[in-house]
Amino acid sequence: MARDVQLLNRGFSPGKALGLFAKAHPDSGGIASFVGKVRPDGDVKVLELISYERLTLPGMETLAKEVDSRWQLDGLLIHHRTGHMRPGAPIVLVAAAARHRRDAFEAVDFAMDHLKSRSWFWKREKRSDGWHWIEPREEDHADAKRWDV
Amino acid sequence: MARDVQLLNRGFSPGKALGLFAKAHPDSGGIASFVGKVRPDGDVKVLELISYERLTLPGMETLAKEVDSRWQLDGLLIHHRTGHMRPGAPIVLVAAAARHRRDAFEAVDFAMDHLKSRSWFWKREKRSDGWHWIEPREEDHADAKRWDV
Amino acid sequence: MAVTVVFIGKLADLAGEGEREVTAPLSWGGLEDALGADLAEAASQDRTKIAVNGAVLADKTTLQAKDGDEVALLPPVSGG
Amino acid sequence: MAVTVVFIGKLADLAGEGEREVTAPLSWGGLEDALGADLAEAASQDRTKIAVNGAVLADKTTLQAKDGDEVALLPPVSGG
Repeated sequence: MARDVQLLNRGFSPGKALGLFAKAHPDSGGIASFVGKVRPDGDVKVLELISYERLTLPGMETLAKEVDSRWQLDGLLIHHRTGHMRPGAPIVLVAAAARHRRDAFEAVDFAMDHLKSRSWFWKREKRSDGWHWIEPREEDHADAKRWDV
Repeated sequence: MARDVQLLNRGFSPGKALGLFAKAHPDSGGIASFVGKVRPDGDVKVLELISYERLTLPGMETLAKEVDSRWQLDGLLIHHRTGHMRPGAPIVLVAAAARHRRDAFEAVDFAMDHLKSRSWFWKREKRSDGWHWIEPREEDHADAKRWDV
Repeated sequence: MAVTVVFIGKLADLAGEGEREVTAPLSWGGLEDALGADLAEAASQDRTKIAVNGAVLADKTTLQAKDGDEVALLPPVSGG
Repeated sequence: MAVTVVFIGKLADLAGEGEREVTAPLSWGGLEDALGADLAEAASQDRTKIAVNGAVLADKTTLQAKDGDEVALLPPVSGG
């Protein structure tokens, strides 16, 4: 299966990446995708995602391999930002092309749950009173646990 | 919630529609989407989807309202083709913008299951030996039943 | 004084046309008579539904269509 | 003869720097000594993990780093 896993340190266009992904998989019956953005919540001016070179991208590649082994896919794309982002900026794009709809959906759902709670990123927000470190939400942990067997 | 429900009798670009949808919902944390295409399976030369004016679009609008009532969304898009389509052509695009990821995923998943098995479309395929009427797959019925309460 | 009967999907194949005008008023029995044996048989199958002006009948034998109404014969949907 | 110790996230705030060279070889006890009280306390917390050259240690007290190795101190991930 074609895997496209990237850790990006600059802004990107999910629409463009998704268009190229669709073109690369003309024979798949369906493409499921998810785009996550910096939520323009209240007081947050900047979100910083910190990665660690020796773990973050290798971890994303391990995740992609696991997704590959769990579902029947034609292609899988995982693009994730690192660095400083403004509210509204895209953080992550996951897309799966598959013959069957359910495989594509579950692959994207699983990859997102994993990325949101178990991937090697550290996060802080700049508010009017300075920087604050962020821990994963309980909800994200619970989402990821759904897949544990 | 902003609902964009369209029955299209000409080819469309899911990437473009998705880009416009994302622009229309800059404040949503995430956008989940699914694009379904005519599968280039074996012998199929043309797929025809037949709609019935008095039921098909009203049915899609009823579906959108139900999705709206079940999940917390900022926006929902359902674009569905009718007419003649070649293998590889997009048939359907569903996208949901939401504050929370799970709402967006489930809304798209539910809408697709409903569209694939319970919407007012009739389908036939042109193969080398002529036209064949298609009934829904058992799998699609089972997918839709998951949501019955 | 006519009701338009619309044939959808494979019922249009069977009818050899997309729609047909029949005399109003139209009951279920009158529809069966107007359709002829093959179409009446197809229409009476459980999985064939009937809509009057876009409203699907829960029990098609209760059909009561009047002048100007559109009666659609709907085979099982195949989905999008 | 040095090991590079990398501080990630809030541990970099605490250290006041992103990395530090310490003398090789480096055991867990040697790391605690090299870090000073506050960082050693943070490093010893259950939720702080340690990776050597990108491999996370199951038990950080088994740390054995040699010249040229990179030892990373990893606070709990916050996810993407």
